[in-house]
Amino acid sequence: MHADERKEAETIIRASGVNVRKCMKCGKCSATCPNFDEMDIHPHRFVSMVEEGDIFALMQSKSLWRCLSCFACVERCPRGVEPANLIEAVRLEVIRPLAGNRLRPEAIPALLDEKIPQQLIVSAFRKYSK
Amino acid sequence: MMLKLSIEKMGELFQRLAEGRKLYLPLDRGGQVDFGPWTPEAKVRLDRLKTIKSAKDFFFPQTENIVSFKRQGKDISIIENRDAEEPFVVFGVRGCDARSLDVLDRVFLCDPVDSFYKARRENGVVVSMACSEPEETCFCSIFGIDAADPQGDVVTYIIGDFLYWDERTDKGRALTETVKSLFSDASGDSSLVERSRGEIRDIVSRLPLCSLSLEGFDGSALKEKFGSPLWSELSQACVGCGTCTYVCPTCQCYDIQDFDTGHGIRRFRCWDSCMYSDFTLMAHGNPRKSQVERFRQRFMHKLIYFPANNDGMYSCVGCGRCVAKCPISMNITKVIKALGVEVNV
Amino acid sequence: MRRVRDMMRSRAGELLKDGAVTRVLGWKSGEFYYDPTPSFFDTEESLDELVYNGFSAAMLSKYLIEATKKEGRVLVFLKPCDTYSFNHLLKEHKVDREKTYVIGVGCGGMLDIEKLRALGVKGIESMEELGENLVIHTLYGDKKFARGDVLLEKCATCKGLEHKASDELAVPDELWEWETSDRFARVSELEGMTSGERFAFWRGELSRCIRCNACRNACPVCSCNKCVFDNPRSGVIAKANADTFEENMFHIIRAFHVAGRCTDCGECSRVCPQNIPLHLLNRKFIKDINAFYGEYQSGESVDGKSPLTEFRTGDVEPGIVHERGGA
Amino acid sequence: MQKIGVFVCWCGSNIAATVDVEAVAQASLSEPGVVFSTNYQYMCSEGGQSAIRNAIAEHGLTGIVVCACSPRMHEATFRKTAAVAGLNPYMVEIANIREQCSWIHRDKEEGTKKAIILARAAVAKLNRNVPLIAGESQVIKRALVIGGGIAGIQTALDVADAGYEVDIVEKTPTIGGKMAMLDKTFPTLDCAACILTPKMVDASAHEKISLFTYSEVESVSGFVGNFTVNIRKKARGVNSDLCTGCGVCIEKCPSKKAKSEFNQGLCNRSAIYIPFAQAIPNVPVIDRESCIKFQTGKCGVCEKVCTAKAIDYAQEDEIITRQYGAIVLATGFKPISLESYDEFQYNQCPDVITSLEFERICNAAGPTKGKVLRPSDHEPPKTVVFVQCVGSRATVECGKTYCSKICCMYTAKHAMLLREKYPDTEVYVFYIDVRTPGKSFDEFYRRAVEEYGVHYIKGMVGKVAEEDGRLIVQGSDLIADKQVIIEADMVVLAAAIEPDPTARSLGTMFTASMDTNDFFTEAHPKLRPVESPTAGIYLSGLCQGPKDIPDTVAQAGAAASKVIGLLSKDKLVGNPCVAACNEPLCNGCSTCELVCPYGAITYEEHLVVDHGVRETRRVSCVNEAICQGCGACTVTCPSGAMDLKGFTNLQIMAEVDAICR
Amino acid sequence: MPINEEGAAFKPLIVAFCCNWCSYAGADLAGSSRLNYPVNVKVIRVPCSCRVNPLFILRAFQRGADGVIMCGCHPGDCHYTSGNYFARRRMALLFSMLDYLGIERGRTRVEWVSAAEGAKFANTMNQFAETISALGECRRLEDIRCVESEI
Repeated sequence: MHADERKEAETIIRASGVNVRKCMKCGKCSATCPNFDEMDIHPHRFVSMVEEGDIFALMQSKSLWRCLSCFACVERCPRGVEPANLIEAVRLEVIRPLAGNRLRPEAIPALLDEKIPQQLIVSAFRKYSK
Repeated sequence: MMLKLSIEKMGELFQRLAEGRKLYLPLDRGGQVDFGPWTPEAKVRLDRLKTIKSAKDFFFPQTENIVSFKRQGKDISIIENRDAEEPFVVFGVRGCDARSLDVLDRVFLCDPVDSFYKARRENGVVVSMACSEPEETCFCSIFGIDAADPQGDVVTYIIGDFLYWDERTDKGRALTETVKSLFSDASGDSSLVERSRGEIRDIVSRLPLCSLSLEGFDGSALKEKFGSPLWSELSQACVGCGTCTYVCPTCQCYDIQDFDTGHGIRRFRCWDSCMYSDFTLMAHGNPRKSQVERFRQRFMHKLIYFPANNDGMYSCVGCGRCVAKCPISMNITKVIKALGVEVNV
Repeated sequence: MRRVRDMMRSRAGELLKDGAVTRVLGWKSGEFYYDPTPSFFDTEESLDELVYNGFSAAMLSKYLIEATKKEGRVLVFLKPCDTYSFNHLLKEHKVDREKTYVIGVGCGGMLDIEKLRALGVKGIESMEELGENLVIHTLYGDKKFARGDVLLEKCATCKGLEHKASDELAVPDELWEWETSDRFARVSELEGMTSGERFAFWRGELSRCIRCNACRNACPVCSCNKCVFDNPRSGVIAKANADTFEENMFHIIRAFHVAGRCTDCGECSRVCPQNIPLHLLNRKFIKDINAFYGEYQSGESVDGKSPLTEFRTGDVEPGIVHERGGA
Repeated sequence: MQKIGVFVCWCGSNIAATVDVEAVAQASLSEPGVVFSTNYQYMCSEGGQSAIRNAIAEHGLTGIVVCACSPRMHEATFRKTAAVAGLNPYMVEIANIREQCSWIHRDKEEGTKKAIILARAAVAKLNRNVPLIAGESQVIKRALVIGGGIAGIQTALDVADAGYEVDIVEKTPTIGGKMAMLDKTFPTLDCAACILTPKMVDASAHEKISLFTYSEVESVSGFVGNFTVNIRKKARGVNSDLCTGCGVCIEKCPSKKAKSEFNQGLCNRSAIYIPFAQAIPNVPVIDRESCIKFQTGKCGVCEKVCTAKAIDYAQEDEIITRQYGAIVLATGFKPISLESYDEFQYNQCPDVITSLEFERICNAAGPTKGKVLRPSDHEPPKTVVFVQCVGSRATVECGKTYCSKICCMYTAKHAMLLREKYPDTEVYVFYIDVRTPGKSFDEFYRRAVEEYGVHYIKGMVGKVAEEDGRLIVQGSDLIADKQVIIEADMVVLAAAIEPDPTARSLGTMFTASMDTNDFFTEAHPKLRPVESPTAGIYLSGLCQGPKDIPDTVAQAGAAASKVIGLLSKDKLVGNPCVAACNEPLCNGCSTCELVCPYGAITYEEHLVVDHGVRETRRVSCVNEAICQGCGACTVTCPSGAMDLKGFTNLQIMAEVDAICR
Repeated sequence: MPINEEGAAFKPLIVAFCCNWCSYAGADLAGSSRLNYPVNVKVIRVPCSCRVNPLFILRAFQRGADGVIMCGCHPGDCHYTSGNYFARRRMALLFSMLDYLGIERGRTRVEWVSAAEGAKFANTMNQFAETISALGECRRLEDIRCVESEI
């Protein structure tokens, strides 16, 4: 594994607080996922890829932006692994280094509509610097 | 003859006093003031009236070796193991503590003489010091002690920026000889000293506990006091610790114990407290089974038994240490008040 | 505090009058303002002597051991910290709950006469507690202190003002509240020292011990009928500290015997005539227990096992002592 | 003062080569209490032993120290030698100068020095020894088995066949337990009832077995060999002695709305009922909750139709007190509640069922007479999905961390049975792993796949939703890396199993320790798997951990053999090295009780006389028959009231002193 | 290696409390396997590690021990099911307290040694003796009355 990639994996594990080793590979996360078909890499593979340190592929995956952050997988996982938190952490790793990730407060109301779940708003705010 | 010394030169005095003998005086020990051996680094604290423990420790220490036994095979030999005798000075003893030695003398120097105590008494010189700011816990005056003019081999006063030194006994004179060169003559200051004494006595007369009356506390009242129903109420809060006994300058009870060092037996004596449940424990148990009885014993001893056997001398000197240190604030003054009132009624 | 005292007197009077209790355990006024003594009151008239002020620190819980062996019900006034000890005594079957009636009394922090003396107060004639201030009239003039500066150590690091046991409360609204500091701060500070520094610190402290047993006898947890150190057949009897080993021995074993049981009431340090910070030994055990086995404070409740009477299979190994940092 | 003899063994050259045995014997003569010492080539030989016996007689020794090999080797030998010579066997101490001295050191001077110190320590300890007498207690030759499932029945039968009386206490109205509810058994597919019911009959007919059904253990006291148990016989409302089991009452009972417990609530039963046709005893029970007579006072149909006059509405619970030498816990299991598993819609859809419900549906005596029909519309399902590991292997709160062990096999069985009976039914099994260790187990599972065409999908089900009478099952197929949607008619959940909830209170009652999952723990996980740490308490079946029928029966037999071993003794000789409480020192604080792993400590109000002070107070009491002598209590006791005989505080400290001298 | 006043190599006195069922048997196995460990390691047999009272440990230091080690069955293997779990908590707290009082932390140790681990027993004792040798004589927790030259 590339040294940068390993470091990335460590950062993601630390930032997410997820213990990937707890995964017993039952597939409940993928079974639960409401947006499974939209994904190229599925939730259960997310966990094993982070475990294996296969991070760059994840960072480039379509799935990263297809996850709804509904946390169904977190809710259902019998071992308390929390795959969605991993996805969150990977997203942060992708977004943070990008330039122009600044969100002006006055731009926010325009981005909101009534149907956006609160969970999503909070998640979105977390991803942007102030 | 009255001598004086600028207090700035006290360090030199202590240095001189400590030459060829031990000098004990009130020191700062972890924020507490207690007697301890003087060293050039020691922080001397003459400003605090009361040391935690009294000067008794130097004449009757908390533990003291008596003798040792050694076993070799099936043989036992007896080995002298007394602590070495050495001259010492106790400096800064207040009037109450100075008087306490009279009480201890009554106990240890009467027949049979306690040779350990006697040796220390002979080797020790008492340099007392008049009290400058008596505290509310003091009640020495009711025992006829004059805080302004304590007894001792040498009596000292701190007045203004000077230490006044007044030798009183042969021992005191001998000690004075060794330090005389530091002092200057102060015969002319006697009125100053007398005035200072007057100020102290005036404060003493205003102390709350000095109005206590000892009327009725004598041998003739033994049965009446012993049988008083008030003891149970007075003792109910007593936790049975030995604080009062161990800070007391006149308590003199001890236990003798053997310690197996693995190579032999060390026989030593150590203070004991009549407040303890195992005090005077015998095969059949403790003669005083309840805390009421133990509590009563302590105060009956100080206020009735001791004076009855010692020409009216109470074995309390009113130093007030127990008043200040009792965890539950029960003490001899409350006892005197309660039992005395009963007599008056 | 005066409000509390008035509430105490009136409730005690009512309960004595209607026969709900036969005795009242409280504090009786002394010679000076600062020396109230724990005392039993059995008539309404005697309650005139019931006091409650900044010097009513002496804990009453332990007196219930003997008091509840007698006939009748005892009304006892417990400060918040005293209720922990009360619960502990219930847990160890030392006190009969049925024979007690607990009034939880509000506490404005207890004051330290030793601190005042160290600040040069002598010849006390009277005192006044005025809100956050303490005014002392002495033979040598008046002095004024901020209450917060002269609190007992145990109160400066108070565990909280909630009563963990009571049948009713006497807590007025306007009681003075104070800022408390971390009770483990001093322990952490010691932990941060080198082994040699710690040794020197404890030598300095423990060498002052005169073995008066005040710490043990005032301790609500040390309620053995006969202490191992008083028992000639225990093999470890010691009436005096003959040397440094015995100074250590007594305090280590005493702390160990109360480990997991200590309610952190602070009485040991309060009553020590030599002002040895004995609570730092007990708090070390509490701190370790919290770190090793999860938060636990003895006396918070009557039920449940204490950390030394239970275990988990995954507990830390004793090697943790070597592995963790520090010297 | 003791008169001690020290005997130093050469052990040929084993000791003598590295230790100057003569010097050891000489040196120990100067120790306190030692009046005699000698050395001998082989102390354990007849010659050595007779030298010991002679010296005891000649010198009037009160105790002996043997400096020889490890006490684990010959302590018992020398204790016997001492006993023969009239000395109390516990006045013997061994100084281990072989394994812990001569064999680990090369230098003879050093070795000798150490041997002298070890001998000195043994002498120092012996000086504080007192004669100990082992207590004896009677063994009551009757066993109690709690739980009347296959585990309890098997244990009872084995113990009874050995000639000892056995009582079975079963809380439900019939024995048989969970096995009676099963249809077929894996991997042989023989019918559960066919193999179980004969055993049930055997148990009820056995002259040594008494059945207490519809009964529960109320309380227990005593200890190994001598337990006293109060059993609550709940009121049946039917006199068992008079009832002929004709069943007319059941037929005529107008209240038929109660859910059948035996059939997992899938059909109803009458208020007066027997759980199933082969129930033993064949005596009905009145369920007072649903009985019209009990609820309204009117009805009494059963009483009217009973020609045997067996109906007795006034019957009350009865407490029976019996004594037992041994107790077997066989309390079994139950499937976990699936209430918090919303994703499977168990509570919402009647066609989502548990495996145990499925057993009933398959069973010819079940609610559907053996036809597999959907509970909702009684139509045969065309597609059935099985989900494994529901609640097993889960670390989140509602689940169980362990593997329930039996689900893989019974699911394969269910799938196979379904395919066999209804070949046109599609069967899917979602699994995480298929675990088949066991004789013919993997073959059985492979048959389901290969011969019966059951679709095994590696993955889990994430969601079940009802849509137009069908169940939309959304799951993952990890091999294909796909999410699969199956339109099913029925979903069967393999719910985790957990110990029966009554185990917890029994565990407390019997001080039988339990793990965090409420399974009883064994005295040793490998070497004493059917004994509880508490002496006289044995474990049979699932109450100790998940297991299938063969394992359960095997364990039941093992428990029975342990019980027989105990009951075959007339008396139990205890270990005298047990804890003892010095009452005047005891505070009654209960700390010792909390750390005792055997429940040997109780509290009693005693009159304590200490040096003339008399007080009646709570003190701790050690039951010597139960105490095993670990010493946990002695250290937890702050006052030093608790001490351990044979290893007292003073003895151990004397050893420390002697070693460090 | 530290040298004492007489110039002899310092041989630390080590007291080992061993439970009867595992560690004492492990020590026996070390012996029957002829494994060497320092002569000044002296074993005291107790039924279970939970029998080890802190008093015994302090007593050993009082009487001149330089190190004290407690050995018991591995967690989970206690002959009495749970004794070593209690012992583990007690010793963790006691050792932490000794450390807190400034007693060198290397002087106390707990090791789980099974009846089959003769080699582990010997290795443990060798290592422990090395650690104690480096620390030198125990001065901070000794009772001067018990020093041989004293009476």
